[in-house]
Amino acid sequence: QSEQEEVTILVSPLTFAFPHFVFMVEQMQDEAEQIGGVEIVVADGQLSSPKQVSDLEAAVVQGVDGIIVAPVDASGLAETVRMAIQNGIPVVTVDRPVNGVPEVLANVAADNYSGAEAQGEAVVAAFPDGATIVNLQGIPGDKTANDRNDGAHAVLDAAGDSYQFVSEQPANFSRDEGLSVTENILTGLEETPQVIIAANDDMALGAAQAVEARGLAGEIAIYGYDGSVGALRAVRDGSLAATVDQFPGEQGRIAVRTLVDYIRNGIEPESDNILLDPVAITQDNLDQAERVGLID
Amino acid sequence: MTAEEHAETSAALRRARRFALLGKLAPLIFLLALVVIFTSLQPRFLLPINIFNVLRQVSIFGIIAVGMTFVILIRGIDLSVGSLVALTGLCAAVVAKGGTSGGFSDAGDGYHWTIAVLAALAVGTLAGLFQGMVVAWLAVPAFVVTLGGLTIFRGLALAIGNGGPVSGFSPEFGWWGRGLIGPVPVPVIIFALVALIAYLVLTQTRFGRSVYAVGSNPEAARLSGINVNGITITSFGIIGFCSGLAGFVLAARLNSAEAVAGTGYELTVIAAVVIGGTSLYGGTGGVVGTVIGAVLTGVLMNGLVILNVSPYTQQVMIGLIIIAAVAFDVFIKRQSR
Amino acid sequence: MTAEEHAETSAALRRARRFALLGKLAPLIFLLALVVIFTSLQPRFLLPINIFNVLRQVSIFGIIAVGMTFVILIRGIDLSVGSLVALTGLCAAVVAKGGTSGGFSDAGDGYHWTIAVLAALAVGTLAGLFQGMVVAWLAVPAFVVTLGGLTIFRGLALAIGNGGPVSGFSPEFGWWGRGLIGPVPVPVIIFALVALIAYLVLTQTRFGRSVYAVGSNPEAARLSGINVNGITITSFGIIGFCSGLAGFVLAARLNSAEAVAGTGYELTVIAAVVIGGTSLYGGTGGVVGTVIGAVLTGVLMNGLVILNVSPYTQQVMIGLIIIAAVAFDVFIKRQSR
Amino acid sequence: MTVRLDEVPARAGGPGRTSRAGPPVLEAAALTKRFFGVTVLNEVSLSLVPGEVRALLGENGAGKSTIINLLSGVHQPDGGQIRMQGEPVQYLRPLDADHAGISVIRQELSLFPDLSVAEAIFAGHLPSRRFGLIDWAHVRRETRRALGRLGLDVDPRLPVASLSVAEQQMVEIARALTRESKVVIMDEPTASLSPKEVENLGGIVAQLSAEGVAVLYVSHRLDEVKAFCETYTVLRDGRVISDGRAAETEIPDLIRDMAGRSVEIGRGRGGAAREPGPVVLEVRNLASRRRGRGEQMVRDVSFTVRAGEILGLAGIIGAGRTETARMIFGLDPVGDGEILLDGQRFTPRGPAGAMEAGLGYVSEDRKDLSILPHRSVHENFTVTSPVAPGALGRINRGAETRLLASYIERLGIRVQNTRAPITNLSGGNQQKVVLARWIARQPRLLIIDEPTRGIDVGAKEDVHDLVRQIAGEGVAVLLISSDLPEVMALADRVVTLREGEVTGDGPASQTTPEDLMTRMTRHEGQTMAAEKG
Ligand SMILES: Nc1ncnc2c1ncn2[C@@H]1O[C@H](COP(=O)(O)OP(=O)(O)OP(=O)(O)O)[C@@H](O)[C@H]1O
Ligand SMILES: Nc1ncnc2c1ncn2[C@@H]1O[C@H](COP(=O)(O)OP(=O)(O)OP(=O)(O)O)[C@@H](O)[C@H]1O
Ligand SMILES: O[C@@H]1[C@H](O)[C@H](O)CO[C@H]1O
Ligand SMILES: [Mg+2]
Ligand SMILES: [Mg+2]
Repeated sequence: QSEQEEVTILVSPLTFAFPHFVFMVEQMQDEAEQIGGVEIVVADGQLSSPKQVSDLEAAVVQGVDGIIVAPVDASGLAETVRMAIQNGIPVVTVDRPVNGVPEVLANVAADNYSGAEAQGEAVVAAFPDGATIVNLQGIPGDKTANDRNDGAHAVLDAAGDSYQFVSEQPANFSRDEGLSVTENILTGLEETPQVIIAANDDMALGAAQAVEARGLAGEIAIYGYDGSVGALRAVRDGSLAATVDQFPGEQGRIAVRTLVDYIRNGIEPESDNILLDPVAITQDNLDQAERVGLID
Repeated sequence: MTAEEHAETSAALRRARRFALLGKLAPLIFLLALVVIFTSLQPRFLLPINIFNVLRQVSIFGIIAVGMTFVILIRGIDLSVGSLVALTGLCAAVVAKGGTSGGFSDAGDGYHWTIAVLAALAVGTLAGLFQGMVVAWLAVPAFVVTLGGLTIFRGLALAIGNGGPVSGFSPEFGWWGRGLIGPVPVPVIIFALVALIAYLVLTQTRFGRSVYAVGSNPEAARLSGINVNGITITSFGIIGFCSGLAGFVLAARLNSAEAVAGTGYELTVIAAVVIGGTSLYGGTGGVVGTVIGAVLTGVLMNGLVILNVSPYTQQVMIGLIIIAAVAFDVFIKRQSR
Repeated sequence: MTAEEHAETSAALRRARRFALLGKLAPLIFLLALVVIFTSLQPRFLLPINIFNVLRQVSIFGIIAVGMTFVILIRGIDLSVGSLVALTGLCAAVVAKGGTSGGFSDAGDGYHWTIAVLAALAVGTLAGLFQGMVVAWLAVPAFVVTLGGLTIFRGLALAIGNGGPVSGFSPEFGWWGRGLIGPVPVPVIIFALVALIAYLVLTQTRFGRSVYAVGSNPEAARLSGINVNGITITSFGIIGFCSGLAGFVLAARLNSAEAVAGTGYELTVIAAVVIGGTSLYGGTGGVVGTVIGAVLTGVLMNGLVILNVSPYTQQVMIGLIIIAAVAFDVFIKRQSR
Repeated sequence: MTVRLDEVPARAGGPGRTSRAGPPVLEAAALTKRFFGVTVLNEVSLSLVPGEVRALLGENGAGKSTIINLLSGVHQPDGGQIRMQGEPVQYLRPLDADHAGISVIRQELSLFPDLSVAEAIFAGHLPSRRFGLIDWAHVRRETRRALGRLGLDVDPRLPVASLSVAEQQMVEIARALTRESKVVIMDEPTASLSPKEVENLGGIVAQLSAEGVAVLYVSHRLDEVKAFCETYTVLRDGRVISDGRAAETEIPDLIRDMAGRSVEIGRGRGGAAREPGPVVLEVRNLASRRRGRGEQMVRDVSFTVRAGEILGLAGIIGAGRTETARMIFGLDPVGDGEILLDGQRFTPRGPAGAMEAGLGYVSEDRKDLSILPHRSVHENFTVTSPVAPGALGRINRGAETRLLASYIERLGIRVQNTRAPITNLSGGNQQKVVLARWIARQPRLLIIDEPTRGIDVGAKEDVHDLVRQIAGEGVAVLLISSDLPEVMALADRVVTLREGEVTGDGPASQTTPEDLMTRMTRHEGQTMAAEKG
């Protein structure tokens, strides 16, 4: 296939309701423009695997040249992804893999589990003598939520008995619930906890509101996850202790490049599992964050 | 009655019949219009592969929509179906795998897939019957009972699967979701069968007729000797059964079951039933409409993606078209009165 | 009528009244029971700070629940409230910031907060009126129209905010969500005021009584010369207004507005109204019950977290308690008939 | 029950009144209405001058309610014109007719079950003061006045749903009385009222007339028409057949105009030829449960019904007849006493159980308790399963259709299409379908509560014949009727109830309507002691 050939790629993220994916797709579109001759078609997964399955199937019918998907359900999308590949359409997964389809061209991701480990390590670094911890979890049953919960537990449980989870409640990745659940938890606890870890930035920012409203600002260290613009600013200003950046923009750019290279030139990526190292971003390494330029 | 009057009457009768038929056909007309528009904008829409795609996608919530038709006909509603799909899917998965291991190894130490199906159907039916009893005996509105069910079953699903997915079933299990009979996907055949049986039950049996009577006027139905509580409980049992079946087929299709499956199904399913012309006030409508409504919903989602409509616009259009479909139905029915 | 007979009748009436009062009090009794149980398990539950917590958390969906009471009283329903909260919150935010920049700089280049409030209220009210018109004039069931609205408004919210949050408002803006008057959070005061006004409107004005008449028997209302369409459209306008107000207060409280805000509110809000004793079949109930229902829902969520009940169990318990609350209400009302 | 005599003018309405002159307040000019192309009204003209009381007569389905629907903006005419005070008007909605000064008491009750009596009376017309706040004092005062005028003794604060059908009918009437109307239209207001209330209503009609209000009065009770109305219009098949002065026209002539043939009324009499069989139903000291309202509607009722016997149960509003029937049929729990069926103690397990035991019950409340709205005439007929289904509950449509056809024939039901919704039928024809569904089950004991409510004179005879016929076949019939002539014409024996207690029981042939009335209504001091027990 020739260098100049027009390429159409379907991009199907989990949902556009999370800024994480909005940013990722923007970066993909930018990358596509830089490469030239690449059209990005966007579908919104709306957090529903049937919706995403139907989007992918429609794209196959439409005859796109390649697919980039961030699967809502790692196993749920497997069958459809396999079907697309059988129809000669290469697929790259981003953010997280699909299960059990080795034919996928590549998975470009930053492992949620290891990102949460980084979050836990940041806690251990800041509180070497142990800490009382509140854990705000994502949507119960959601894979991302599970992985982040497991990763954080792996590190903090291993760090010794001095690290105590005093309360663990889901706040469904929502700022609103992050705020009210934190309020409720703080009331229920006899003693103010030292640390709040949250499975995403929205919940962390909600928790920060609750902490501030309680007049506890500065007394509780709050750890977010995502490296969102709001969270980075909060880290800079001190209301969050850290957030975890898993470089969604870079993931998106790599995914587009990998896919276009393969479609145009038949170049296979060196590895079919391209993992970016998630990094805990604190005030000290704020400049490493991908979206640091956006926080004015 | 004079001959002239007689002629007038029977002409009028024919006219009334024609109108009534038109009223019944409204959702179908709307569906065809949608198909024509989509096809003219993008001919690939009508490719056989796409048609089977749409039907396969439709089949799972279509199965539930058939059950929902019974419940809505008796003036009920069931908001718990999405959660029940997750719960029953997990039950089937756990039985088939012999545990909650998420491993993708096809050979589980679990039970035969037939036992898994039975588990899903039994749990679904029991859950439905249970909700029906609370509705019938305690007179708690169905909306509330099944809103409770929505939360309860999701909680149970999380507890069973311990939050994670249970994946990787035997090929026989998977066949129910991914197999083909000739060119036709198995779930589509299941959906068609379920719809056919429901159609016969609703139109040809005393039970079906009682469902309409209860929905039309529960007090009058009771006074006429119909066991209103029995009909209510059975209807909820039916939707529970359908949810269990859908939960199993979905797990088979996705080769995985998890607690977050089916989130938000309730509204899609209810929309399909209502678009198909079944009244939320009970007593009118039926399965034929529901099938059309379900296909219409599927066509809508598929078509907008095929047409490459931008995601935000898509949501706005889906909302508008759903309203338009029902408005069209209402308009035609009004004309034919 | 003899004096003796008269005495007999009024004794009967007094008895009927007492029963009716008990019927009205059922949700309150249930709420108090819940509070007693939670407090006995965890005394911190009754701390003033926690009480204000609960009230503050309740206030936002409570404001919407007050509007929902009108719509349910006329046999309607509004599923679009959650999306409308997101949309109106974003409108207020964009106006206040003068754009969609996520910048947390307090001094925006946008308009004064008063304009932002007006924007949220106007958009909410217009959206509500629009839905009301479709319900009234095109006779499309409210369930369908607002299900469409749910999708449409969410799509618009995504489009406006371009997916990202719009954050960081002036302190005056923020005061509406985070401020205190004495020890009482501002949102609680807003909620109380909204509820009070709604109470007066529903019980003391012609419009309010017409709302009950329409819900009790729309056909009879039409025949009695009540402008049923007008009442319907106005009621939807009211819930639109309330959603707009809630959207604004939520944005102020979170110091941020985003397109995912309010997801799933519709069911929580409807649950609050129904738990408070307003019938989904229209015509009976009222704002006092709704306030109790909203507080009950808030107490439930707060209490289970304070007791550190595990998440899965929590879901099961919430479902069961909601059903129990309504079952209790139904039971008491039956006894008192 | 209180009758405020001061409110009822001394001058009786109807016959002998001077003829009225002056321009009409309301005119229907050549109104035509079609449904699905069937002409239901064909160039119907009638007019009302202020103070005129005009009867609108016709068989079931003649088009009476349809005219009213046109005059009150419920439907739009397909031809012709409506004029108010000489000006053509076009109502788009009932609201417009209401504003023009037309009040309507509908044939089917259209009240607000959840509202209080006072609010139901004022619905849509609540008076308001400043800030749109309601003037409750005014509402209470006017409600008391209106209820007083009607002699209705219910607390205005009670919810409408707790009233009996007859009481609700009175509330419906009260609603029209509180308006400043130029025209009051009454569509069968007395169909479920007993003589006492009918008499009160007569006074009210006369009073309205004296105040210059024009009244259009629809009724199938022709004696009433003769007593209340000055003029009449007869419709048949949607055409005006005759009109004239009520005083100058004899009832048989009216009937002939309505039916297009002469109808013999009062053909048969009670138990003339029949020999009653064994006791089928015996009720001993039956009492109902107390309701929240505190009253016990049935306190002590005993009677028997034999096979082949028609037992009439007479009483005024609130006597407890319907409540008694509901307990027997298993619709309401029994408070005290016992029910025996063929001498065996019978504990009805809901209507289904009662039906299994061979009981049938035609309710007095057609709209709320009988009709399946939106469902076809066929389904409304088969809802009681008069034809047993086959294996797997499979219905036998052919047999059902044949059975229905035979009843359409037998009862002269006017229906074009048995697949069409029952609500397309006129009120009287709906009632016939309901009767048919029960008779077709061939019960052993049939309870019929106000069986000819809203049925025209000719059809009433058909229904009476049918009831006699089934009694002749050995069915025990318990007839509840507020229409005394009907009780007299049909019943072999009459039991009178008053305030939940039996006040008389004896052969119909040995009693007179006056006797019955006396036993149905209170005599001071007579049973006060008994009530205390
Ligand atoms: N909405 C409708 N659709 C079709 N036909 C109708 C409709 N309403 C009335 N009709 C028909 O119009 C005719 C006249 O009905 P209408 O109700 O005016 O009779 P009526 O004189 O009031 O009879 P009744 O004494 O039984 O109340 C009947 O044949 C009836 O079936
Ligand atoms: N659902 C109800 N709740 C409370 N009271 C009721 C209810 N239904 C009827 N009643 C009351 O019961 C009393 C007896 O009513 P019932 O219907 O048995 O009388 P009836 O003799 O049949 O007279 P009619 O039917 O002509 O009013 C009436 O005073 C009525 O108000
Ligand atoms: O990475 C994303 C974001 O963290 C979002 O907040 C939740 O879903 C995850 O997949
Ligand atoms: Mg009529
Ligand atoms: Mg009665």
